[in-house]
Amino acid sequence: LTACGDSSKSDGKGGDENTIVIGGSGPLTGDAAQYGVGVKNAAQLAVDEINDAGGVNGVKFKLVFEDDEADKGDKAVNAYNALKDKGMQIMLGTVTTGSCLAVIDKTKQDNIFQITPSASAQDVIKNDNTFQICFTDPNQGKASADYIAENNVAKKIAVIYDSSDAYSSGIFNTFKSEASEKGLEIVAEQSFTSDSKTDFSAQITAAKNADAELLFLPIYYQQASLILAQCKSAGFAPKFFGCDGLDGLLDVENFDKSLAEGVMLLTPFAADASDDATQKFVKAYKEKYNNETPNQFAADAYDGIKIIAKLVEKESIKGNMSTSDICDKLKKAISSDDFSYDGLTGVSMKWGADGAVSKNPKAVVIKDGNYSAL
Amino acid sequence: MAMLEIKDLCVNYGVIKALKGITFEVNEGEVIALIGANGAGKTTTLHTITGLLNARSGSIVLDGKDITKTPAHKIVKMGIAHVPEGRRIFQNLTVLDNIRLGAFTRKDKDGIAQDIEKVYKLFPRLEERKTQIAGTLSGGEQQMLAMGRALMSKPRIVVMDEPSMGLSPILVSEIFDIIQSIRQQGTTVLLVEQNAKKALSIADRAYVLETGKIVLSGKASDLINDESVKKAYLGE
Amino acid sequence: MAFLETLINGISLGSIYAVIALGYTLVYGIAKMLNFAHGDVIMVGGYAVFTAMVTWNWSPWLAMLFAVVVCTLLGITIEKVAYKPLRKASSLSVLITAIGVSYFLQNMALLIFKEKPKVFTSVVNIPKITLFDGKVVIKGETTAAIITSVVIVVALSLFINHTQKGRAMLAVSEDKDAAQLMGINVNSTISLTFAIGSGLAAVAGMLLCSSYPTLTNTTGAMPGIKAFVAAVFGGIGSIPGAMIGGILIGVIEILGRAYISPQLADAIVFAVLILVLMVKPTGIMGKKINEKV
Amino acid sequence: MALLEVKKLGISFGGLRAVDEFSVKIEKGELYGLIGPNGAGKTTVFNLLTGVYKPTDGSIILDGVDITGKNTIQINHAGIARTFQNIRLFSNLSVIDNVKVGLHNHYKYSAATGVFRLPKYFRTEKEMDKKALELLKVFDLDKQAYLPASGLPYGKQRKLEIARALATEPKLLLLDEPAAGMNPNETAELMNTIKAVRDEFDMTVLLIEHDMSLVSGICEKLSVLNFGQLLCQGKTGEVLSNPEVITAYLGE
Amino acid sequence: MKKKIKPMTRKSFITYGLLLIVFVAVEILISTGNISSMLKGLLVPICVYSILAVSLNLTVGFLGELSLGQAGFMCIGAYSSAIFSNLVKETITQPLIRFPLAILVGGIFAALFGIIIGIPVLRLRGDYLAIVTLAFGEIIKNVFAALYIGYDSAGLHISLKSQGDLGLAPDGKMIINGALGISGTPNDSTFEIAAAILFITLIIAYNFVNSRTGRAVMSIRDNRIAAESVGLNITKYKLMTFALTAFLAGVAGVLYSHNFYSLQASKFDYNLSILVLVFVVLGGIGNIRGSVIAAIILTMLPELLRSINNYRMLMYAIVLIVMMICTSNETIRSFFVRNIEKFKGLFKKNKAQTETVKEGE
Ligand SMILES: Nc1ncnc2c1ncn2[C@@H]1O[C@H](COP(=O)(O)OP(=O)(O)OP(=O)(O)O)[C@@H](O)[C@H]1O
Ligand SMILES: Nc1ncnc2c1ncn2[C@@H]1O[C@H](COP(=O)(O)OP(=O)(O)OP(=O)(O)O)[C@@H](O)[C@H]1O
Ligand SMILES: [Mg+2]
Ligand SMILES: [Mg+2]
Repeated sequence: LTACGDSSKSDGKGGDENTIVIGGSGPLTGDAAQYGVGVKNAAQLAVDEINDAGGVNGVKFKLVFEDDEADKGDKAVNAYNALKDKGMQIMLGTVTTGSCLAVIDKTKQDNIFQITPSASAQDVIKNDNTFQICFTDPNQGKASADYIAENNVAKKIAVIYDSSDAYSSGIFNTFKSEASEKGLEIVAEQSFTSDSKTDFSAQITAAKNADAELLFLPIYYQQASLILAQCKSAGFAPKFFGCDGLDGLLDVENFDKSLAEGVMLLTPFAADASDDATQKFVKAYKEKYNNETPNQFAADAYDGIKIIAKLVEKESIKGNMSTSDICDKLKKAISSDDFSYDGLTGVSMKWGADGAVSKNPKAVVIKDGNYSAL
Repeated sequence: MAMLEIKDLCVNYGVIKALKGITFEVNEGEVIALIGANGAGKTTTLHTITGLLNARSGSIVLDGKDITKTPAHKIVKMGIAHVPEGRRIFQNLTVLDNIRLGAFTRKDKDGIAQDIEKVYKLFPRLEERKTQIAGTLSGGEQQMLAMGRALMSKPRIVVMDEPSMGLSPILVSEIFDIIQSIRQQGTTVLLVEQNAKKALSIADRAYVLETGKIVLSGKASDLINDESVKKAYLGE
Repeated sequence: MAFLETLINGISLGSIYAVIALGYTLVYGIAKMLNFAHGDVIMVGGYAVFTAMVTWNWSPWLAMLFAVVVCTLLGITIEKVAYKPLRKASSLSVLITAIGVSYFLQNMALLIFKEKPKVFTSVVNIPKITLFDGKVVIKGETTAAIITSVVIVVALSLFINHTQKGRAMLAVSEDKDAAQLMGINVNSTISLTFAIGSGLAAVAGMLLCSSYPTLTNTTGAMPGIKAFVAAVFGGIGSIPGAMIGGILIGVIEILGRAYISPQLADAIVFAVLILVLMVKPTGIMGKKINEKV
Repeated sequence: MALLEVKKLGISFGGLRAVDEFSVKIEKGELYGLIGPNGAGKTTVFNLLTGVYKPTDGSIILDGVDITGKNTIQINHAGIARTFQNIRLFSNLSVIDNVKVGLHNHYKYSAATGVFRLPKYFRTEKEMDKKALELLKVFDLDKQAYLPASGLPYGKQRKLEIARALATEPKLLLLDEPAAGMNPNETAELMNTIKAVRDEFDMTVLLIEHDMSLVSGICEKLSVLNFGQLLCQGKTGEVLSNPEVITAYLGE
Repeated sequence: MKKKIKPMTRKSFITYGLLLIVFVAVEILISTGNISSMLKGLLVPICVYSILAVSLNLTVGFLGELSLGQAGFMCIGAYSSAIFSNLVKETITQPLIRFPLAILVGGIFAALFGIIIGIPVLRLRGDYLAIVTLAFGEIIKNVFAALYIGYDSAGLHISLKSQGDLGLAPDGKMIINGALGISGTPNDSTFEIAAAILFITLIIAYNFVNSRTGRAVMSIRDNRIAAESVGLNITKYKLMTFALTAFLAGVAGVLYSHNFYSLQASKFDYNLSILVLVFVVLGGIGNIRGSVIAAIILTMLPELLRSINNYRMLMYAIVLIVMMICTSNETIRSFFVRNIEKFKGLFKKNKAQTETVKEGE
């Protein structure tokens, strides 16, 4: 009965004074594995950096990470409980929105400080102990519509979104209402589901026949890469606009980058940005992980650990404090006026008590196979 | 040396002992009858000989070669054909397909064509129904098909499990005639029958099986007059 | 015109389903088992071509050959290791084992090829056909898939109905014991079935990935299920049925998405499937088998 | 009035006229035989009588009620039960449960009574057990009552099928080759059982059989089918000595 | 002599007893605080999966029809009850009243769908039936994932397109938000309730199988034609079994939806149906106790394998294949059977000889 294991750590009393256990949860297997793996790797990188530099006020971090399979129910909770059994005191996660929704009430009950790198639905932060590093979906939808309208990118817009995905439909919903407010015309409203996410011919035909000037893609890059290819072969060449889910597009092995030429996207992070922080991070990540290029999830997670470190430092947290005390301190600290953080995914990021981050979305365009700021 | 020798054969179904060490032999050119009550183990014996069941112990020797562990499909190639209990025809294939499958191990196209004609001669009903889906044949017709199919492999030994079951009286006589003619063509026959009287009347020798053991054996002509056999199996 | 375009889109998708369904239905019809791992063999085929072409820089033809060999061997191995011990068990046990194999292949691929998707380079270089001044485009991949599926249908039908090995397959599919009594080697026949089925999976993998070029460890899962649906739709074990079923499923899916509701397209496909099976309980080309009483 | 009256029954399969203009009258309490060469259409007649096939022509009247075209279930309720040429038992159920399924429509309690184990459940089950054991005893199967049906030897399986059919309390019992696969002793025993069933249960029996010892031993009347058509009909002795029957069926 | 078919009553009481022991043991662990969070979190899901497996076994094991739509029934139960609870949670604040009502709502809705699905299914056999149940499950999942329901002062709004399409007034509240599903369902499921329902499910299953109705169902499985010939109404019993299976799966869905804060339709995909089928087959088709044991083991297995990280799911797959081969391969199984019999023989020495190897007839 290994499952009964070591229960001393799960009572929230805290352990060794000089170690804080950070728990991470995300998909390491299944369809969404790449997001979880990115988060896990970057978080480990950040933790190692911190520990190598002697820790925070002498306190070192220990990262434990569990696979939640991006499940939306029991398995996500299992991963969370496994983390608790391993003595988690602060939670970085979960990676996906569905899993996050499944655990937020548990973290609330246990009063664990939770900061998610990438679960972006509004509902995720409804409890006061949960904070986001990424934008909330409505925020992205609104920002996209605003950007398109203000810069006169296009008037007639078609959308293809994943109606079975919370992230995608979340962005779409706000995009739609904001677009109509800004006088943009949505000429084709097309969706797909996770069960049929390879063939987009019907959606593209509809968009094409509606004479859309711009195709808005609030989706993940795997589908986007297919859509770009299929648009090309259907002889449909609108402008393309996406959100942070499109990040990663250029790193797909063997991807024909010419397809992505001119694609605009709102993203907080681009791996080939020229600032020092990004370059240093990308270099370290590549060195550590087989020359893989980190994606935005990784960057969010890296920021996440660093944010936790800064908070821990600020509040002089020790490993033997109870999780609940840690949570109370951290949530107050993160939303206090004088706390802000400059990271890979945004400068002077600040949080309100509601848990949402405020940072400026960066619009980038893909040019000559590289991201360049708009 | 006997063509087929069975020594101390034991077969179990899970924990049930179906054969408890039976020994007998079949010589070339003979018709051997195996008789016994329901559940005596006759079918089990035949299945084990043709490789559909594995023996727990004991041996089966064909022409001096141990075939106890030889898989069923190789045994067919070695010259044993089996007309199984319950016919086991290929229900969804046509009658002709079934007959052709009987010749699966053969390569001689002309010979096969000739033998198909022979089978049709033996069972004219099969020729009438050659395109019918075998599963819709009447019980007796299916029995004919099973016989015809087995003969298509040109076997040296045919083992038959109750070939007369479900046949009309006239056909029962015919079947026994056919068995005799098969023998006359040089094929050895191992025959399991409930119709013991008929079986003993055409067999050379016979064995009586009772709850997994051979309890009696001898010349068929002797057994047919044996009082205990008469009482137990001939209904006299 | 829009309708024509949509219809052609449907046929493109359907032709891919058809190729997958053909391999499915062969194994399904002969070995009488639902090989839920078929979709994952497709994925392996995709990775094999990718590795050969992109990592090792082989020519497309060589890469395709390589994939077929890999998948065929894989199919035979899977059969030997996982299914053969269950020859006498219920078909449900085999189904569950197939699911285990499917998990195994997916997770093995995840460990080997990692979680990031790869983009597949199309192995098809048939030019696209443009009709009505570019309004309607038939992709080279579609042409290839249709031609391939027709070739497979004809070849498989000829093979099964007119060769010794094919007849052995039919016999095995009906009654394994009786087939043995005909001198048929049941094990090698089933191995052969898996070999062919898996070889076809490799072909399907190439066509699938050429048309929809992202490749991850779960690439084969959903198309596998859809192809299973197509195979049943066409009539279990019927080879032309698998092709027709595949194309119809594709067409219904795309028409449903275009004209009714994109969100409910899958639901529509399944609803049509149910309706068709209510009218024709053994699928479009399935034979009605009357049990004689 | 006859218990069963069949008039000009007919059916075709594709081009094959499997049964043509078959008529018969069976009186209550009779032991009636249906014989004929293989493939003559005997089993098909049973299938028509029990609604497995719908007749294309003719009518079937059971005890004054027209049952033509009714389905199997309705026909069983109307009072015909049968056995099958290829044994069809509920092979995973115990011997006694096979019979209890036969009793199903005569000892009723609702599904809810069963699930909640109301008193009626226990009462009815007890009665069913009693009745089933009685029936099994007739066929000398009571000692094997709790064995799985599939484990019974062939001959006993045939008997169990008859017991199950009787459990449905039919007016007419159809037996398709009950003696197939039995040795002469077992056949003789079976004959006695069938007679006993007729006498004890006041049953009317129509049976198909190729074993002439059984046919001549217990059947009072016979119909002979050949190529789907009635060849001859009448008292057993007369029919069996009919030269046409001898050439077509009996041989010798 | 061959093995007798033992009366099911004995089997069922052994199962009840075992379950009771486990339940008491778990309760002791909980009250003494000796239980890991993991195990504690698994308790309700284990009950849910056990109920699902037992109910599916009624269809697969006793009716003999392959159903791949269990997740669909569960989805209906989960959604309908979650909607119910969300609507009444302000009016009925007492979980002890609200939850039983929710269970009834979920169970009854699922049963209704079971009957609806049962109707076409009656015409079909074997794999065709399997695919239709799979299709129904997928339809249900897809429809719920595309369903938007909200209410405001003007009443209920329903749409199959998008949230915006609802035209909800600003004060309105979403009940089902498409792919995001339902959130805020009161967490009324507790281990005690779930265990009680599992217990009841087992009683229902055993009693059903051992009743007149159950016998009819099994006889249809064994031989449909013979069952018709003795006058059984095949349609009625097939529908009844489908409805019962659906009802219980719906109840499992209720327990599930009331155990988590949020509920999303995509959880109820065919993979879940297949998972439940795995429990049934591994536990032994028609073996009710086996279903529960398999559900428990296979639900815990991936969690126990967490320590091997990346190889976790690979190992799970291998264990699944090996278990399947060991339980279904005749040679291996008879090896086990023999040794278990021997083992038993050690205890009943005098009986051993007659019991280990049964004599042929
Ligand atoms: N598959 C099986 N599983 C378990 N027991 C079996 C099986 N097949 C046969 N038996 C048992 O083995 C014994 C021998 O059976 P077998 O079929 O060989 O008898 P048989 O002499 O051919 O009888 P019959 O005249 O009925 O055909 C019987 O007790 C039978 O119940
Ligand atoms: N469903 C069917 N489709 C086609 N032909 C059929 C069907 N059922 C029966 N037949 C044919 O009808 C004829 C009569 O069959 P039936 O089974 O009634 O014969 P039978 O008199 O019972 O013969 P036996 O004594 O051999 O059992 C046979 O030639 C058979 O091939
Ligand atoms: Mg036998
Ligand atoms: Mg007949």
